[in-house]
Amino acid sequence: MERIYLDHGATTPPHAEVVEAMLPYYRQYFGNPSSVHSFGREARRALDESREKTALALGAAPEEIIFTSGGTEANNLAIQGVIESLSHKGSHMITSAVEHHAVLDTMNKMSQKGCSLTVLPVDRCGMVDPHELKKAIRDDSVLVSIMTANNEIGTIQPVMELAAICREKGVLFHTDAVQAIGNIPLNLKEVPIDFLSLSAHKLYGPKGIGALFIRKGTKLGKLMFGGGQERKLRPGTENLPAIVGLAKAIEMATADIPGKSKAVAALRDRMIEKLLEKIDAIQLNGHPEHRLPGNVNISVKFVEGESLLLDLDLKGVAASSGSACTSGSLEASHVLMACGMDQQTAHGSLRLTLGHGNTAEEVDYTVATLKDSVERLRGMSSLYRDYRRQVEKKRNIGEEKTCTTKK
Amino acid sequence: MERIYLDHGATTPPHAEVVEAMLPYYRQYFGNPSSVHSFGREARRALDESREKTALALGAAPEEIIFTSGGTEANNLAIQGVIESLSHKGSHMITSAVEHHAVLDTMNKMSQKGCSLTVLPVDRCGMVDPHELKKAIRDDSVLVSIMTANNEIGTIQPVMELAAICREKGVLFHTDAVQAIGNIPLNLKEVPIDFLSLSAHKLYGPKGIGALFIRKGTKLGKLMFGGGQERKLRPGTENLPAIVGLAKAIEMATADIPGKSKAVAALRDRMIEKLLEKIDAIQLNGHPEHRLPGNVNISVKFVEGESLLLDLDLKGVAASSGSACTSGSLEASHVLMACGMDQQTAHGSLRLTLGHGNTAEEVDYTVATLKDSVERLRGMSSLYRDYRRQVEKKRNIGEEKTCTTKK
Amino acid sequence: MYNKKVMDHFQNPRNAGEMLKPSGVGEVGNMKCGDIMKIFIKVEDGRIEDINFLTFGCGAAIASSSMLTELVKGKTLEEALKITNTDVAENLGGLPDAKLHCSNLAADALHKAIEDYQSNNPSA
Amino acid sequence: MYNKKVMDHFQNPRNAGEMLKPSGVGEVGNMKCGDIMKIFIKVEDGRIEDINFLTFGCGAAIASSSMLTELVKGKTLEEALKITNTDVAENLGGLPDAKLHCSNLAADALHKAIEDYQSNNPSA
Ligand SMILES: Cc1ncc(COP(=O)(O)O)c(C=O)c1O
Ligand SMILES: Cc1ncc(COP(=O)(O)O)c(C=O)c1O
Repeated sequence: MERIYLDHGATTPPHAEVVEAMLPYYRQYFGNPSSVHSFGREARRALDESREKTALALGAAPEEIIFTSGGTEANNLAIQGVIESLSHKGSHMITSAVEHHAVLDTMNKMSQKGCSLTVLPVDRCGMVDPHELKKAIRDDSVLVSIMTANNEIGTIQPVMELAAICREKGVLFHTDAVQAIGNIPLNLKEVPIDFLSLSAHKLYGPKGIGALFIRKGTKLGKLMFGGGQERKLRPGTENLPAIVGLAKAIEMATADIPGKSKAVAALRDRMIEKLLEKIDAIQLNGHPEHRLPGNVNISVKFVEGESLLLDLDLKGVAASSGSACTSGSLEASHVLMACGMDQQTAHGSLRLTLGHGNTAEEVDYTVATLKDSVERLRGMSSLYRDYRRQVEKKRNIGEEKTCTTKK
Repeated sequence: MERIYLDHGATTPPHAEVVEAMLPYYRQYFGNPSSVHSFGREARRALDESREKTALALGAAPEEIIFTSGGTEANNLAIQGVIESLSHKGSHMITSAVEHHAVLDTMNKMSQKGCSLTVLPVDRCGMVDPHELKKAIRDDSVLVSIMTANNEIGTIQPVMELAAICREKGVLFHTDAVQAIGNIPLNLKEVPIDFLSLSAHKLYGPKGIGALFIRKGTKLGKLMFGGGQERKLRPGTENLPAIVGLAKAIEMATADIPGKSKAVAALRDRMIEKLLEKIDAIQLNGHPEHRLPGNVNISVKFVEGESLLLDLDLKGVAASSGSACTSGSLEASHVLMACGMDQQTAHGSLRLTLGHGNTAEEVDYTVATLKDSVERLRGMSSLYRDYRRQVEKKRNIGEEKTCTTKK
Repeated sequence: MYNKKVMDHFQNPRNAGEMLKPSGVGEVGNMKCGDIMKIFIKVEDGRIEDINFLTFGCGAAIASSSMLTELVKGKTLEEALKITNTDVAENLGGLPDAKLHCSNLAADALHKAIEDYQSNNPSA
Repeated sequence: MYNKKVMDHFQNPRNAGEMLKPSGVGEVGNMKCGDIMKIFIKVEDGRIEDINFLTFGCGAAIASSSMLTELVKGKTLEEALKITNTDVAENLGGLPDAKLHCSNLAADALHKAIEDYQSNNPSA
């Protein structure tokens, strides 16, 4: 059986062209870009070209791009780097309740070390309110970090507005755009973002490589110390094959975003519509409109997410869940909780993230399969039985009432 | 013309088998090891197996291995992590004057932040004296970091003794073994090392991946915050293809070290012998015996290193230098200076690092080529002319004297 | 993540379902960690003649519920009370560490069911 | 790292060597940064009729020495004094940033050589 991959939010299969672009840098052009000799110069050239391509895809200048080992490092570098670079200015930071742990945990660490921190709430759809941000900014605020799009529920934040507020107030603005780049258009010439994080493996590139955009003139401390690579901000021999892969991937990902997104969004909408139609007691999480083209996040009530994943997996469908059981921690997704969801509903959440390789047939198979799985698991769930009994009771009461009024 | 690569100390060409081992993880097995579904489990299995292989090659347990983005990160994690994990214990650290910048700069940063730091001197051969270490350890010492083998001059430190002293005194011992692993045998079952850093691209593996060995029971803070990967010590989606490559490379590198090292050391000795024989006013740097099998480091007096590199490169030989001009800074190599070398001699240093692919013919060609380059550049060097004049003068004086005594 | 035996019990759970007139019922778990198990027993002559479970929970929770019912069926109450969560995990050939303490609660539910039966039948 | 023109001057330096009876000699540089340049000039009728250099230094140092001698040969002392390190770098088609300030000192050496000539020939 061909398996169906619906977990593009976790990682994406690298494009064949990306892997092809990388291979020569594992084979012929293995030099260290810092070396003076011809092997080094070949490598340096590829490094420079990759930086140019990456910058171009974002509307940035090459010297504004620092390659990192991934999205997590980019987020850490931005946040820890801002704190590190401060000498006597204040140090109040602002973030949102639905950030990825790479932002949230770093912010929390900084606050343990003496910074003050405001975590902005979100509405039921996971959106940050720009007015809330405006109110939260203080005289001693130094950094605001709010993601471009959420990895779990796909909600797209009003980054343009948020960034403009920060620029106006003279506060640095960072955005974790790991889920956004390649999925929604973003031009750094037009949006006053100071720092932007991205990760190649979310946009059909290789794992273990990402980048931080640092707007020209912005001071930043560093996480690691050593060699002079990456404008002395990120030491260590450059991961050249991966950097070449990132450049190729982002070049491909940002070509014709509207066209590609439309195709994926059509699959997404087909799936959402069918799911809501065919399965009772489920709800769509995240924003109905401002959402990533590939993101479907539902809560299947009275079923626990991990068991649903396992059941789907046995039937060849790969998805993910905000259930505590899949997070390694014992808590349900902080994102769903921040949207005001109750524990039980959060535990039954399921994320299906579509990508360029998926088809309408796969969507239809998935919906049918999911329906079967839900039925099987609900059959074992005491919570569902209790719910059905209540529904029946209500219906009976309702019928009585109807009868009553009919009299 | 086939170029001759003599810069294995900078980076090594990945073995074909390593690249082959990695490819399936870019193509078929692209899953995220944290995912519950079959794509994730395939990835998880490969991750676990790679950790086991890496551990086995070092005489460690799998749970003692944390994958990082390279040697620089491993060094930073060990040093910053120890400081981070301390609550109220003292914080005196000890290192040596010949460490890689990834250790030295991190140590210096920690000392700026309030730790105290002792930098042990080395002798003319670049060796740390264990007695000096013993004397330097104080009651508030928490970490000693001394490299296993030096990247510039190839000197191998008495790590066994150094580690034993630390163990005895209850101080944690870290070693940067980036240049050593695969070149000299090292079994962590036998040497009481607490932390060991390695990097795959120095042992015929891919760039952008390394590992930190952390002996069981040793507490360590972290550099970055985010997901729960790598026992929560190193968040971020694992760079699985590179990890698979590291495991394959270290497995190959540590198989039959004595045999392979002997072959490389024979080339090294052939080169050293011929160089000293054919070129006047040169000297061998580093230790005559306790040196990496592939390392040749000479100082060519009255010639500047970068110009020598360029000239060699034009003739197809790729080497490196401790010259200020190649370091990006304006200072000559701190390693050569720590060995008591004068500036001028340090600027004329040349490092030729041999690897498994090199041949005796290449060595002979290199020596002949180097001789030509040195002659050409010395022809332009006022320093060399002055030197020759002095030599001539001395000879004339000497001859006179000889005559005098004859009377 | 899970071994074959666990997956078998997850895919083909034994004795899943509600029991109509149980002698005793026990329920454990809470919503925070996301596992709720309900065990129904039918006791005859001091023996667990029949047992059923309903579980809202992860794969480990379902598999351990299923395994418990297999272990218990036909046992005397005394024997059944000796069965621990660890026994269940061992009979499943082991569970991932993270699951051992949060999802492996079936024996607790059984013990509650037996208590329930005993409090309903004080003479028994 | 270096462009073609720089590499050409490095590979085929013009006017490299010692001058036997120079009218003036200038030397700049220090061992710390690793570049030492010596310029020899032969002055006739207020013109630099011949020029040579000896340089211990990196590729940029050698190439800029060579380029300087090309620029200067045949010029009057006045004209020669107007030549700056920046002119040398520009005539080479540019040098890497890191090299601009440490290895691009040939014009300084020339100026010293002219000074040397002038102090030897106060009447000139
Ligand atoms: C001794 C030593 N330590 C650390 C490093 C840094 O390793 P990486 O380039 O993988 O960060 C190197 C190589 O550059 C090295 O030679
Ligand atoms: C929104 C977001 N930020 C950061 C990350 C971390 O990226 P990486 O896994 O490349 O470290 C991820 C993915 O895991 C993500 O979805």
